[in-house]
Amino acid sequence: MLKVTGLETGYGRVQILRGLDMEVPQGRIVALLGGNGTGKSTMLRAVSGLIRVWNGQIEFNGERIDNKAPDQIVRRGLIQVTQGKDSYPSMTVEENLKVGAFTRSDKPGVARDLERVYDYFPVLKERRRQLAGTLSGGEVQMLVIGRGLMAAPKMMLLDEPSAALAPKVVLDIFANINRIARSGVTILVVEQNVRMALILASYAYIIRDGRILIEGDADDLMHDENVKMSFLGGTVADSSREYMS
Amino acid sequence: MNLLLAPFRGLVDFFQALARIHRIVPWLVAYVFLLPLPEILSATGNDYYIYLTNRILIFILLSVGLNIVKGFCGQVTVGHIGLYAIGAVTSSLLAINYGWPFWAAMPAAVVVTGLAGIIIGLPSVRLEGAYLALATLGLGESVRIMIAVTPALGSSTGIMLIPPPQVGSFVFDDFQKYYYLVMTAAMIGIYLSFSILRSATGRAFMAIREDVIAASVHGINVPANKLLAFVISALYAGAAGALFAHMPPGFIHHNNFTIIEMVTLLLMVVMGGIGHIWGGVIGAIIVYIIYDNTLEFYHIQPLTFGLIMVLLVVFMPQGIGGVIDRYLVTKRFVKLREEKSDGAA
Amino acid sequence: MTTTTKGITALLAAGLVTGLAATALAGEIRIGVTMRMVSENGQKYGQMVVDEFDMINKAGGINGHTLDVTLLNDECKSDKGVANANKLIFQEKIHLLVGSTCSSVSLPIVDVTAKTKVPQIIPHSTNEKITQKGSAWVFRVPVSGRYYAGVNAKYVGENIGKKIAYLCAADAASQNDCEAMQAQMKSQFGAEAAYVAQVQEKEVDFRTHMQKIKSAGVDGIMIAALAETMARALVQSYEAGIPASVNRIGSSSASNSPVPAIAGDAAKGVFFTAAYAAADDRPIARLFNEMVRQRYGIHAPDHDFSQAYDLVRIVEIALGNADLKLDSANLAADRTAIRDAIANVKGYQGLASGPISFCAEATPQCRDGNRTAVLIAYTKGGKDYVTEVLARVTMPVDFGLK
Amino acid sequence: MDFDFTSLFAFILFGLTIGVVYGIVALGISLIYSGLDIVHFAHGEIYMFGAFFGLVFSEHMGVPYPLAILSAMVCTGLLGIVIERVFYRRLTRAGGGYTVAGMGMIICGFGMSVVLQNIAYLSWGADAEPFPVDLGEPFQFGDISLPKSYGLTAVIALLLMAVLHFFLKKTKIGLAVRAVAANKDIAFLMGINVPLMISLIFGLACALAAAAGVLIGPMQSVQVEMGYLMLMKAFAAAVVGGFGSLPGAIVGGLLVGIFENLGAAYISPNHKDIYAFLLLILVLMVRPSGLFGVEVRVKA
Repeated sequence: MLKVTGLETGYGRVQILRGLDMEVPQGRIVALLGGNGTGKSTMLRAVSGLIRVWNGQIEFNGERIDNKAPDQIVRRGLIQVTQGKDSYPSMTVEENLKVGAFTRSDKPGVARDLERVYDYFPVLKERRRQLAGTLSGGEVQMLVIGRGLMAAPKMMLLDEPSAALAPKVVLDIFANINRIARSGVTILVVEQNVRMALILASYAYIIRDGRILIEGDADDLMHDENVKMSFLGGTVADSSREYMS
Repeated sequence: MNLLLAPFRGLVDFFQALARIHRIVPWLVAYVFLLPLPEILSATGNDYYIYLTNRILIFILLSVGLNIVKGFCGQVTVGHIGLYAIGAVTSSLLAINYGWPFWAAMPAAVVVTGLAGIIIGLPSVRLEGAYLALATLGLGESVRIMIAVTPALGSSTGIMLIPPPQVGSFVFDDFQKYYYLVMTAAMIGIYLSFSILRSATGRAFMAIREDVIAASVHGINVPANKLLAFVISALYAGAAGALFAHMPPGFIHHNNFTIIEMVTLLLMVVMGGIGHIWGGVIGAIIVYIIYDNTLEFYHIQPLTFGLIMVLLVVFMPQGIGGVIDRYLVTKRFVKLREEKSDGAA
Repeated sequence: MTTTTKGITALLAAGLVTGLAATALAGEIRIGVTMRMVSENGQKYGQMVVDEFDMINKAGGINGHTLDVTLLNDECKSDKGVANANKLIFQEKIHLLVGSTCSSVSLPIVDVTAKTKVPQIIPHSTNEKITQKGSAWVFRVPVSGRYYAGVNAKYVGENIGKKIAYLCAADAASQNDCEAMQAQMKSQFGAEAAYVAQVQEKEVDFRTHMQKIKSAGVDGIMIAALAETMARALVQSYEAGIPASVNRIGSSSASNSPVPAIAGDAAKGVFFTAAYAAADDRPIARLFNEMVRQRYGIHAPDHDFSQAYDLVRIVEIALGNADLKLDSANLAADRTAIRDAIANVKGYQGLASGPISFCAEATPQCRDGNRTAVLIAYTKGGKDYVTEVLARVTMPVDFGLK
Repeated sequence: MDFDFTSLFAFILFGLTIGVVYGIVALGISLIYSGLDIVHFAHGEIYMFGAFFGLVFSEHMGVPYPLAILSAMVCTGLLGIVIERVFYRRLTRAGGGYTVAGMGMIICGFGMSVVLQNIAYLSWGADAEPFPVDLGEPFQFGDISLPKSYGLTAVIALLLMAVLHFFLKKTKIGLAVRAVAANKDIAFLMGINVPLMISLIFGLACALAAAAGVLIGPMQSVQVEMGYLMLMKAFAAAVVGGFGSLPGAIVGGLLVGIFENLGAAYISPNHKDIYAFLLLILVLMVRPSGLFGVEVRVKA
């Protein structure tokens, strides 16, 4: 569904991505893993059209989308869900969700999706009239995922949904991501929390210095000695183990 | 561009060579070079250039001072002209009402302006960016309005007959003589500005400019240093104000200190290059010379000036100082590479 | 040549290039003008002055010499005015300076011309202090504020009443008019001001003051301000419900056409002192009105036009009488000759309602040449306003001096 | 000055009627600040242009007054969009912020204000133009008379605020505008055409200033230099209310209006223009985000 070949880009004159290749097949959850400053977020920004692509191409549903305006990309059904801190704190929860549906004009469809989001995340329904700024970290993360869903996307790009959240909350959110994927939305999840992401995803890429270092089925990677050595030693990953079992 | 900057390259080399003897040597040499300037300008048969130079030197003092707050410390102030006004008014009132000689009135005015600098700078402790700009704008304008409505401060007629400075029987009563005074002040100002930049205080300012949080983590007292930057720049403004007030014909009026003057000052700093000490100097010279040579086209002068401002910000945000910097950096870089390749061979 | 010396030479050369541009032509009488140009008064005043000087040139100049006029804008700012004066004197090497229209700019320029010994003729500033500085080089064509106040106060005290409220704008001319008026009311009638308020030069909202003046119950309101500000205040005085029976008194700026144009009906009945009234029935005034109407397409000339015209005529007379060499060696002598020639202008009777005479002493008595104030009232406001002349008073020379 | 309640009421009334006008201009400044991250120093000139457009429509073309207001709003809005597209767009792309590079915004705004003022001078001259609109006898509240135009101004200003409030809170485009104002990157990711919305915000802000210009025109006459004073008051109002807050702008405007009128009436009339600044500085020192500011937006 999403195919990136030889992607090169960066900020100003600083090159971040140096020929990144990856592919996300339809209906799957794919993870893009790597530490800080490896180029994960840059890749997402390039796919969403927030920064210019210098070289290489991005295809979505067989159509070139590199260097298209962000709103054009959203209209094609590819939406990025940023981290929880990127809600609109001075708008209510429901307004936040409605912003997500900006590209759509079918009112009944929007209303239906609003109910669907409330179904996934009941806590949002309770707080629909509250300002988003008053929500807790986990609730805001749910809010931004819900906001992404409101665009009725074919594919979602999730930027570190587990960032700065308690493991239990992360688990809850990941369960919901799984539900969303089962409803037919393709998902690319970008994570630092390698262990949990590998449990969630079926296929994963590991990025370093702007290139793909390793790729493979999530289960294989989980048992890969190299991966274990370099990525699975983190405290967050360890502490989450008990919750996962 | 290279051709244009070629003369400067020689000059820079020359002064750099002098600086190796002692930091102050190039300044003394430059000072001696600049002393006969009135005679040279007089030889052209046009003494107005000396007057122009005086005006420019006063603006240089102002813009170099403004650069300390804005360029070094990264604080946006639109109230600098208010400080200039305070310096001018204080000095002239002390001289007229209390008969203080210039040499006492000017330092007193500088001190008073420094104190006023604390007030103008106070909002910077809590405010940033746009809010700080507006707060300082309000304070600066308030100063002007206070002068405009208070008879003791000149009100609408202005303060007249401010006595010129005097040493013994030598009176600085025309602009030809006054040049030595403003030139000395401007040189000292620029020199001190460099000293500040090199000092621990200067580094603290720049740390604040780059990253306030990081600066405070490194043990820099951010509010105190911000205030200090405002105070230092206020000292410059006070000196410039006093020098302006006492310059024959010794007349100041509240409309010398309006927001338009403030914008001109900002333009000087931005055109010269924010954060470059020489930028303030170059900016003051260029802006004032352009202004002076377009006087006869008064009906479209604001239009052209405005457009220059807008286009400058859009196309050359780093100012002339930035361009020169790039040139000098490239030059050094080339030199470095040559040395390297020499070593390799 | 080393790079260093090359650099310094280039720098010096660059500095000198501009310097050589200024060369003065012999045989021309150079006149420098500095005034506020990008504003209501400046536009008209500057246009009239430039046009009139042009006409002199077209008619063959003065004694065969052409006039070279340089006009600079000082934006009504003293520092820019002083810079302009210096530029005109030292760079353009002018023989005569005309300027400025703003009192706060004329005041410092007086000192500049006194020091550099350049004759200066004041086109439009009424502030008393200009001639009281004792410069031998300054002449004033408009009527000094002290004469205006004397005439105005006499009329007010005798016909209106002694309880007057003052609304004064913070520009040098209006402030002076306002204070002089209060002083005159006091010295002529012993009347204290009923209400005094100073407002900003460009104030737009006077309702608070009008409300207060209304409850103070006064005989008249003096509004001393530049034209637009005054017009706004006039309109708002009616809006506030101050009846027409309370007389509105203007400062000399009330003569400027924006006042009736903006104030409209509120201008009706406003009286003020000025140097010229379009309602003047002398033939020369009729002719002048017609000329201005045709040349500039306006309804009636205000005293901006008449004073500009008078100024050029006085300059023409003086230059015609002066014995000028007009070469660079005799610049100082020519300047002195022109000063003396202007001081010798006696009894010039142009558009000004009375004769304009100067004399040699450096005193206000000698240099405030125009002593005839016209007391004018608007009988109809709007763009096609109508005025009537109530009185024409020539004051004694030392009137209003302490 | 003796104290009496009639006068007090009158002064407050004067403050309120001029305050709503400060409020609408402040609202525009506030909108631009949240939308483009710039303090728009040329907004006073936009207000002046609005007034001149209104004058041209109403006086020279004979368009009825209410229609002249609307036409002036449209024209000024378009003018604003052109300015934004041609000049400011390049700057916002280069990154806003107010530190070293951000100085540019202030310079650019001022430069634009000088340019606009000069263009207005060249097109309409320096003379103040009367802008007579005959609305009949003033309202009488006992001893106080309030010209109909002031009453009308207050009503129209409040109406505009209500329309704007409805637009921002209840319509989809309004929601998008708020989203852009709050965070452009995220708005982009939501599929909102951010550049278009920024133009819309700018146009809207300019249209509001134009409305204020046409409303105030008949009372204070129209002149090239009219913008500066209004700009200062509107800045004060915007900051007092809290940048970005819609009710804040109007309350800020009203506060500035009342504060300066009471100050002029009871403390000293000379210092009238200082009171607005005084209020601005007081509010900033006590509550930097203004009275209604939801969040303190500190620009890096």
